[in-house]
Amino acid sequence: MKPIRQPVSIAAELPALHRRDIPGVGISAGVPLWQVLRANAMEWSGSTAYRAKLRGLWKSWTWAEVEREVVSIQGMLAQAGVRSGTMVAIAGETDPRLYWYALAIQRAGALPILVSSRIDSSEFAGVYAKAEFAFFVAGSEAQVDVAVNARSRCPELRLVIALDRGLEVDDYGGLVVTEQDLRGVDGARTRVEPWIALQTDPAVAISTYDEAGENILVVCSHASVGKAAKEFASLASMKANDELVSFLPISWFGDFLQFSAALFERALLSSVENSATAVGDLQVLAPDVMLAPVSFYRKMLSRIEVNIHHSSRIILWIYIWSNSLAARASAHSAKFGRAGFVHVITAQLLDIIFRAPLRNVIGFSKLRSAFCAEGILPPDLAARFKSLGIDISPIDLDPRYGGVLGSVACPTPQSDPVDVVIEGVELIRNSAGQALCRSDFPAIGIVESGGMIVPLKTNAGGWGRASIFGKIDKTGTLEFLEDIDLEELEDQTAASLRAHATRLNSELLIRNSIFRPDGKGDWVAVINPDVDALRAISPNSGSRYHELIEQEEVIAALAGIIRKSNLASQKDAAGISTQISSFAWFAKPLSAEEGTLTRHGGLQHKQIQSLVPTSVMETGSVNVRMAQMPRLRVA
Amino acid sequence: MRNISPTGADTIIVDDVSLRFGGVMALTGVSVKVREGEIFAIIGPNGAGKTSLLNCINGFYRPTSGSVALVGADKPSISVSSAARSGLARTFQNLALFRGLSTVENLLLGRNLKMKTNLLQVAMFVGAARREEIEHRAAVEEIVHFLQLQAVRDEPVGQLPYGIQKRIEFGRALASEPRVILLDEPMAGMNQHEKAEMSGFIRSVNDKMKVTFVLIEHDIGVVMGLSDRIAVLDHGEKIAEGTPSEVSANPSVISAYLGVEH
Amino acid sequence: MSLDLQFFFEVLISGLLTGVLYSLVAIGFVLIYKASGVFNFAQGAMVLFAAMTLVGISDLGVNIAVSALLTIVVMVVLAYCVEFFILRRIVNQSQISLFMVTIGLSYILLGLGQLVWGAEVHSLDVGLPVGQFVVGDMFINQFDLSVAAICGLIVLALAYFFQRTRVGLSLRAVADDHQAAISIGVSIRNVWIIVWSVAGVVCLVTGTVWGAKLGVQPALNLVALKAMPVIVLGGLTSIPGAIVGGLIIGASEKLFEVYFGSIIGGATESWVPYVVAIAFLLVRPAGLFGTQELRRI
Amino acid sequence: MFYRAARRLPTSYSSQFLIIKRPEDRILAALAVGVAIFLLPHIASTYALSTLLVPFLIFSISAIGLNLLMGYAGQASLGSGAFMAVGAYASYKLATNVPHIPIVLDFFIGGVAAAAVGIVFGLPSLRMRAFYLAIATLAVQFFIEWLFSKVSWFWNDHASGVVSTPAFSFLGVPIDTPIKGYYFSLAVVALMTLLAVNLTRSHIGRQWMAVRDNETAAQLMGISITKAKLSAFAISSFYCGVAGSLWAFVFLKSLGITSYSIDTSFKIMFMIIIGGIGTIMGSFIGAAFVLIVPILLNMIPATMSLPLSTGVLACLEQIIFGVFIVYFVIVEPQGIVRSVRNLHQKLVAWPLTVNR
Repeated sequence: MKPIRQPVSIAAELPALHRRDIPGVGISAGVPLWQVLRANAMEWSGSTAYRAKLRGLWKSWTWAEVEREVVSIQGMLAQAGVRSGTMVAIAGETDPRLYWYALAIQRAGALPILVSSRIDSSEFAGVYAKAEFAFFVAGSEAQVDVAVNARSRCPELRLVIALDRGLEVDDYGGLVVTEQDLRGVDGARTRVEPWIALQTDPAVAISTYDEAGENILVVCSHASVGKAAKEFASLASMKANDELVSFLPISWFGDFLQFSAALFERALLSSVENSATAVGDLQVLAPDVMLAPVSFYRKMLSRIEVNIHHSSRIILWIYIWSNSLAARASAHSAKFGRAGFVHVITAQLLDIIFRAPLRNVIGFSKLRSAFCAEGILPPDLAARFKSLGIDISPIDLDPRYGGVLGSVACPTPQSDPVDVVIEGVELIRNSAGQALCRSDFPAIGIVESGGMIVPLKTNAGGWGRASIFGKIDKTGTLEFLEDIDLEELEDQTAASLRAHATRLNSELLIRNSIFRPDGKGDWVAVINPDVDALRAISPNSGSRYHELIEQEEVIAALAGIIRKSNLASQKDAAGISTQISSFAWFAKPLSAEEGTLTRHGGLQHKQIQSLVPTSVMETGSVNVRMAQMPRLRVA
Repeated sequence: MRNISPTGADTIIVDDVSLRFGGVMALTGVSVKVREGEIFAIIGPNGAGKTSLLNCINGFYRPTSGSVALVGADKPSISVSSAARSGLARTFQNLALFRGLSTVENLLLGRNLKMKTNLLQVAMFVGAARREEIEHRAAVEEIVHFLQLQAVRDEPVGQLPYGIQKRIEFGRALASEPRVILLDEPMAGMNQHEKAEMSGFIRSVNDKMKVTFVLIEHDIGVVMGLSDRIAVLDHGEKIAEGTPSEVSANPSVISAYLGVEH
Repeated sequence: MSLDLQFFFEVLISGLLTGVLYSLVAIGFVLIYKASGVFNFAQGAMVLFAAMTLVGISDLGVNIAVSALLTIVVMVVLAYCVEFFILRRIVNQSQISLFMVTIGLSYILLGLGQLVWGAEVHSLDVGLPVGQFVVGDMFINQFDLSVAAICGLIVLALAYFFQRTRVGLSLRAVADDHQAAISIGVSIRNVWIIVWSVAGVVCLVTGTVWGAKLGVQPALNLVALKAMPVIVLGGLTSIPGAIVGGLIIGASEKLFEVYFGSIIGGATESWVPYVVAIAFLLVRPAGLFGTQELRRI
Repeated sequence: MFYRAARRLPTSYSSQFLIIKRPEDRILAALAVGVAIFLLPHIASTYALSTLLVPFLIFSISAIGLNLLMGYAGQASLGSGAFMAVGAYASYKLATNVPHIPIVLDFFIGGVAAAAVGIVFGLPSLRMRAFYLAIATLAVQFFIEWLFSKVSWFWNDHASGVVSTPAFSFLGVPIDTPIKGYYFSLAVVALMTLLAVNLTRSHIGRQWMAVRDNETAAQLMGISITKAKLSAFAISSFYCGVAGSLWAFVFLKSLGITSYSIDTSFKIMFMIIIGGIGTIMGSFIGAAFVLIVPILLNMIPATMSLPLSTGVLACLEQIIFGVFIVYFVIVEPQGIVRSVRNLHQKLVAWPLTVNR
């Protein structure tokens, strides 16, 4: 950690914080988030900053309240022993308080470590081994349990602060305290002076995964967080008083950046109750900007699609007509740099008679998701929703998180790729002509983009979008990829996967199948099996679907098919051969009505049964779950 | 599987209970002691009289001979509702939910015994009645939150998926803040994932709220993992009792099962 | 034999014979309930409807036998309509809503009957003997006796129908267990039609007898309402129950009227049967011959 | 498009207690009430007031009563008419023999008397189910009819069975004209509706519904079946009783058992079946429906100049009601209210379809 400096009053530099007179600049990126919060609190104390649904009721907080809250949390934490330089881990979902804790911790000069809410105790121990935090803020009981189970492996862990204990009572020998307990402590409200940080000081550490699925810790400076946030805000074209929705696990990088972006743009951030209620809550919340994993976003969109298509004929007609019209309008404007007069008028009319009610219903006024890629959506769908005023920005797709940060559109590749300067990242060519990149702090783009194609930003010509394509792994080695034709690469993979699909789907047992990256370069085949066919091969033909898919015979059969397909792929590999490392199936059989499965067909992790690695199949011993069962059986 | 069986005092004492339907002996001389704060499982082949035993415990059936005592109850639970008053909750093999009512209403009915306002106050629906309603609603929301039922909060339970209904029924039992919960096949017809979830709920309620559980379950894997002690019934007689390991080692148990395996 | 004892017996016997009339209606109820599980509130209306149709047709100058045949045809058509418009649409609904439907049905029938044949009272003479003859020193109404005989005949006929004929057998199968019956390929809809037709015929006979006794008029419907206590008393599913129930009700209402009714203002027949029935039900919730289905938890 | 779901965020549990949840509906309701208070009495002819509006109000009370019993507590009853009679005669006896006590109290006591009778005749419901119970309530109907036609004490031993009710005044205002009668019954309806709504959304209403849906489970919740059923009977009868008194005092201005016959009972049952079983709103819709249809029927010959005798019309009416009952029980068991609700949902979801 950086050496301790004396805290100074920030009253002096506050005016400098918001330079609203300069349009599009606002608060400079280097300012710590808590100062941004304070600035907002001073200027727009009255307006609502956060909304969250707790126990079925919507609570909302103004900027001023949040500021006060953060200060008191800092006091509370100080009482509990959080000093500058202390590391405090945070895990949880959908609760704005988690963010406030992060701010309070920064305000205390300590470092918040954002941990995935779905972390298990061993991973928890892993994070601990990296950071040795003494405090852990647990969003819900689940995370408390994780910490309690891992306590033996975390000797320095002093205190678990539980925000929501549900029905819990046990405090595990003083390890776990609730917020209320801490507030109870005398002088918890004593105001502690804030800690003034430099731009390059570490602002936040985020526990995430590299391309190999290994848990890694990403540390970002105030500057980089600020820049990324602003960048993100512009990407999602976020404005002041926009309404955002967040229900993602806090540790997800995009989530934290969304939060900081909202802070910088002073947009209103709402959290839905949980992922199950998300769709319903969204309809009520009517957000302007939604940030979601692609799978969820697609679910929303396609659901609207389906809805519209099943609603009355007239509406469908207006809908289609309006879309085509809007499309023509955009084409027109693309051609002449301005929308045609007639188009504008009609578009307005349509907006009144058709889209306005649509908004009221779905709550989409100008809903955008920065994390939804055109390529990922079914193209017609993407087009339709563009015309609905929902513009969708391209982005890389990570199988686990459904999207990563830092994908800024890069229209004009720069002529000379070598003299690239990244904020805090230095690039040099070594003798082997390979470019090495050194960074004094791991920048977001670099770590998040592990193993992926990322456009790097240069500051040539200020915020010019000039960029080069390079591949940077987390050791910081950069190799250039201008000579690779990305489309070509994409096509070959796709072709090979299509071949897999045709092979698998031709089998009697498999209705249809889709493929998604397993994050290790290979693919997971998600299978929609033909239940009757399964029954035919299963020993007990009476068994129900969820019993069927756990029977050794069935699994073995499916695994066999896939192994065949893998071999075939190796043999006739024109260019790239894709391998299926493991397969999964839907928790319930998909009927035809539930839509044909495209490669990206609406599919969520929780819909999938636990993965069965094909390798296991080869060794004959099947289905670990059964192996655990005691010998004695029930009639 | 956990073998730390709590050394709590006996809560439910089933003493030499026999139950006869006409000519059929459903139970013959069954004696069971359930300890405070343990998870006690009753297993056995179909028609072994498991459910009958449960029905005797919470007063649906009156034993032909023998006695059932709930320790600490103001009076011996002779009737279902008096059993409920003395802190006994129950779920059923084939759900007994109020199908026409929403999830929240079902849970609120779980707290019915705690609602004290009388007809007149209620008719006015101001002051006490209102406050009471709100307070219990809040309590119910805790359970909704705990069991992750937010998505179906206001749905009529009749149409909900089976797994969810099971969970709601469990929640309803929980809502009455009971000392003992009797679960009749809480995981019947669930897939592995749902089963894991359910046993998670049961375990944490048992750990954290110190509620005693008596449960019937067919999935031996689950039973072994979940319960502190197990009683095995066969043809209405108790053929074994003890920790999971003891029971699964017991030869008579195995024979009983193999005898009826198909 | 002392006078008042003799009087008692006269009352008793006349009561029993009225009871036989109730039983006639009740038998129709039981048939329908056994076969289609419908508690047919419209039974009374069917009786009235049949009677009115009969009278109406014969008033057109048609021979009584022919018009009886025509009426039977009408009742069969009715049965078909009931099956088509109601029964096949209300599978697995709660019993009470089935009951509601039959109330609606009874309204339709009453309205229809009066619309077609008019609401005024028709006298109906089917040549049943009138006058009384003397047994010992008691007067017994010949008409009632002949009614009793008819009732007996009907029961015999039904018994034959159910025991001997194929339809009857399949019907009993349905009555015992719908699913089983369907699975062995009994067409449940046909069975429904047949049963409702048979019930219709029984209604015709009942209606004729009632009509001959009281004249054909809407009031018959109310009298027929008494068949309801009769069957709940006898226990819904058993024809003997219907008969015994009828006798009990008939006797008790007459005796009560004669011995107590006069004291408390008379005309107690309107409610005594119900009270008797309830009294029985409180003791035996499934009625006399009914079987108590036990609740499984 | 008038209804919207967006930006409606519940912020307190008491917001769940709103009787009318949607603001749009609240506006509609306010309008309706406004019309009922200020407009209707003045535009409606005296004839319409006295033959349509007042009966509508009174019958909706008894319909609510029956709905509480049948719709919420699930106990079938064919004796509503009888309970109305009890109420009417009780308040008649009181009003005539103890003339000084305020009329409202008379009506209240009438209701209480009916409730008492209701409890007594509700006892069979503890042993009997479904139509067994229905039969038992028929017994009530016939017994009460007989009682009030035979025992002349109830109508102060007048020569004829039909007696005129004493004129009465409320808060010093004599309720003599149809308009006053209308306002009076409107007030009563408003009050009793409010009470009914409160009951149904409280834990007592929930207990009733629990007994209706699953008695075993209800016992398990510690609900005393006896108490639940009897309280349902009592309150239902109370409503019917009050309605009965109003019927005699405000509408007929006379009292005779014939107007509380079994047909009345059936009429009330039709109201809730057609309007919507298990909803207060349904009681009103049903009442309006059942009262308006005959009037429309009677208009037919006049308007279309068809030579239809009143007798024919009566038959037609019977048939039509029969058809309606069959239709609603089979096709729309939830009654008209259900359709209205669907419409609402459609409006909210416009231009999309209602999901689920």
